[in-house]
Amino acid sequence: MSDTIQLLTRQQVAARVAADIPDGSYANLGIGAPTDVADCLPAGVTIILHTENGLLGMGPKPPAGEEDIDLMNAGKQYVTALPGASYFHHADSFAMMRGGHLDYCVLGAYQVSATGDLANWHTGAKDAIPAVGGAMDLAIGAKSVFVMMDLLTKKGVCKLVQRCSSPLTGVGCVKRVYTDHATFDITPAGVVAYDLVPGLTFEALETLCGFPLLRKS
Amino acid sequence: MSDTIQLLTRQQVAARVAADIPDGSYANLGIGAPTDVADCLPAGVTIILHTENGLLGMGPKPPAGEEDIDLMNAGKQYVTALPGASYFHHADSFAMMRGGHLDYCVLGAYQVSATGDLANWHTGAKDAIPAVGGAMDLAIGAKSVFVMMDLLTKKGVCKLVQRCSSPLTGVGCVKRVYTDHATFDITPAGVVAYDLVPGLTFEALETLCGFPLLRKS
Amino acid sequence: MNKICPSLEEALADIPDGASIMIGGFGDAGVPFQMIDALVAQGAKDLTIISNNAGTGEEGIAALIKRDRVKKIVCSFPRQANSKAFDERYLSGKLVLDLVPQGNLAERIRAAGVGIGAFFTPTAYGTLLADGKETREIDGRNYVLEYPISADYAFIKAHRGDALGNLVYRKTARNFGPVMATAAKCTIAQVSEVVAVGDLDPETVVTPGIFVKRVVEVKADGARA
Amino acid sequence: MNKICPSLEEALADIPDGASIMIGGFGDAGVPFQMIDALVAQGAKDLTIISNNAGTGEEGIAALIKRDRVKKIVCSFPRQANSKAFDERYLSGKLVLDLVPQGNLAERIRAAGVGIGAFFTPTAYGTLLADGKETREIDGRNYVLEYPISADYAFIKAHRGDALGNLVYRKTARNFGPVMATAAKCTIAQVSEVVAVGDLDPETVVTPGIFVKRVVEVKADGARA
Repeated sequence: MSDTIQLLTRQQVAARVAADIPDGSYANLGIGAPTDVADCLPAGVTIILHTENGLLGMGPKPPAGEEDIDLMNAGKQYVTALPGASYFHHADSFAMMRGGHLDYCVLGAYQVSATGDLANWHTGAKDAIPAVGGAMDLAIGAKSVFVMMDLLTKKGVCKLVQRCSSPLTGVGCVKRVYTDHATFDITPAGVVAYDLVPGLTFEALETLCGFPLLRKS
Repeated sequence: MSDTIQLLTRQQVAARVAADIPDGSYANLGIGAPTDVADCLPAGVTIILHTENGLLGMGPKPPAGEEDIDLMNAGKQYVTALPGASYFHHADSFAMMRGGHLDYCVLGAYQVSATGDLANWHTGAKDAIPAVGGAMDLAIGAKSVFVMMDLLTKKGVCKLVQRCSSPLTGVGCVKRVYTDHATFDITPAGVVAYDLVPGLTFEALETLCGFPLLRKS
Repeated sequence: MNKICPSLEEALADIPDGASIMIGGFGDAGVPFQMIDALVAQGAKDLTIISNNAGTGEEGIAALIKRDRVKKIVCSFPRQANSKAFDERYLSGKLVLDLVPQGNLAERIRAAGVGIGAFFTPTAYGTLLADGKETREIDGRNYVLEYPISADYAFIKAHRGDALGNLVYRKTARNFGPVMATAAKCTIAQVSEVVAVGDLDPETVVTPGIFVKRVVEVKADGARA
Repeated sequence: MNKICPSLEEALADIPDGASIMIGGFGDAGVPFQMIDALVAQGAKDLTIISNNAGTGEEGIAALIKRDRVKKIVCSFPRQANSKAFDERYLSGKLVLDLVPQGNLAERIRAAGVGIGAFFTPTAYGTLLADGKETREIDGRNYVLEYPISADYAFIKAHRGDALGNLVYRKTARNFGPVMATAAKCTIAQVSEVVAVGDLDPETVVTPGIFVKRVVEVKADGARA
């Protein structure tokens, strides 16, 4: 059935995330796909971006030839600093996150559980070289943690699960999951699915997930 | 017998303390008498003074008319900042102290015990209004904590004691006590007395203290 | 995004009775006197004040205490030459004092701002001020477990600020401002000068705007600089 | 007081085998590459390295690892596109990895610098990286107890420095420098420019000189800024 419906592109998912971040928010956009969210922020709104390597007020990438080795984001890409920006050291930077001062953070994920557990740092493979970076700090830090991911792996396995099989990054920390199939809110009552792509039925989505979902009231 | 000997003045005690702080040290001079130590530092040596309200590189008091309400020391006296100074907030300032980065701090005391306990924040009187300030942080913070005090109260009671009767500021934290009668090192073996003022015998000093002292070897 | 408030009155309008308020300053340096005056006029009572001192003379925190607006004060050094308003109410039991060593005060406020649940500090071990508190020996040294101190509001005085809430301070008036700014639900900064966004060098901003909700310009006067 | 060292060689001469060394930097920003090159030349081995990354390519920490000078690395993100030197030795068991979440790494280093014995952090609760660690619920939130990380040496890169050891940094190259400077017995700073004492504005000094033992000027080159 997935063959007959048009899934959202990564840019379309990013645009959905961007639309849900209100004017005046402070946000951290994780490494990878979430970075696209920045490009989708509507004109005229002020969303102040934090990058955990020590910059609040991060701007877009610089024009070619104007890259500065001392000015990069957490993904180690060259960025710029907007007017009103500030630099600070790592403990102060993570204080912003861990102290609950960021309104939003947007992360990728291997798996998210129905209770908001996040797995995004370690595949669980025995011979994998582990690397965690700031993932565990981001997971517990922002007021609202959004995940942005494809609903299915390339092999067709659902990444929204009842219980994560991959090692956890954080427990019960995810609030909302944006996917190419639909958006999901993690609530105390269960997982609420909405914004399904045209042609995808609620029942078909529930079958893909393999556990009961709730309709948006 | 105390009548027949010439006790050190507060300035002479301060000069003794100053002579023991080596060139290149970082020091915090507490409120009150220890402040005099700054005036006794020999010319040509660099002792960098810390004041816990957020300044490293504190200089002398400003000329009359040049006082700045935003530039004071922990005793709330106007001071200056020397070339090479830096300002920082309270948590960073106390980090300097509590993290063991200051080489010396010099404090006044109500009592010091033979094991280096310090009492200098609370007389113990029931109706006293307590105030502690940075005393407890200073007591445990510097690499070497020096006390500067008169050996006897105005009523003639010795302030160097076997066990403090006043509430403690810190446990086992004092390394050396400079007084108007003599200097005392607090060591694991006991209290070593030296630099007795002329005319004061070791035995007389021991009688004043009321507990056994050690001679400097 | 514009955090500039046109007046102290407006900036303080929503402070309810029973609020907890951090107030910056050490001695007179960095005390937001005009903001405290505005709080006196605003009328909120049953306040918990967290500050280094408890006010002297008739000004600042002393003015609040004198009008019996304060039910509890958390501070390191209430007793001063001229702390009469505090002294009277403390001795008569009308005002509760929570006395905290100055370094613990700064570090506990920071802990609230950075999301630390509790920490082991060497300060006050073995003293009256650690009575009844959990202690632990770690690597041969004794520590006391201390918890974060947060507040509903923080009143801080800075030198310059912009519409995004970025702040820089002046000399030793910096003191508690930057840590308090991180530890309150609503931080209000009184600044001597509002500058345009972009005018503060990003390398020298001390309090990034994320920690500040409202900025009010109060021009420096002679006496209170 | 003059902390300026004429050469990296001299600044690093006393580093013994078995030393623990913090190395600043995040990505390439703030990495004291020339100081690491000098350490490679100096020859110390059995080192414990504390840094955010484990080096990439042939440079920096990767150069140390490639020569088998490192016995243990404490970091948050060793695996990278080109972290071959680390990967090989980690997988063969020749190199011990202590993986620490980045925020815990920064805060544990700070704790060492400020004399905190241990602290409760929310990060990593319920994950593999908290396995076997003490936990506690405080005010309804779960925390893990973490201990300070200190070192014998810290290698940091700053923008400008003076003979008293005062430092300012440049943009996101600041990263771990200021916290590492506080947590090592001997902090050595590589600065792009030595300036006269008094030339740095006291309001903008990021690392006060008390935390720095040696300063070496290494002029910025094109590739490594």
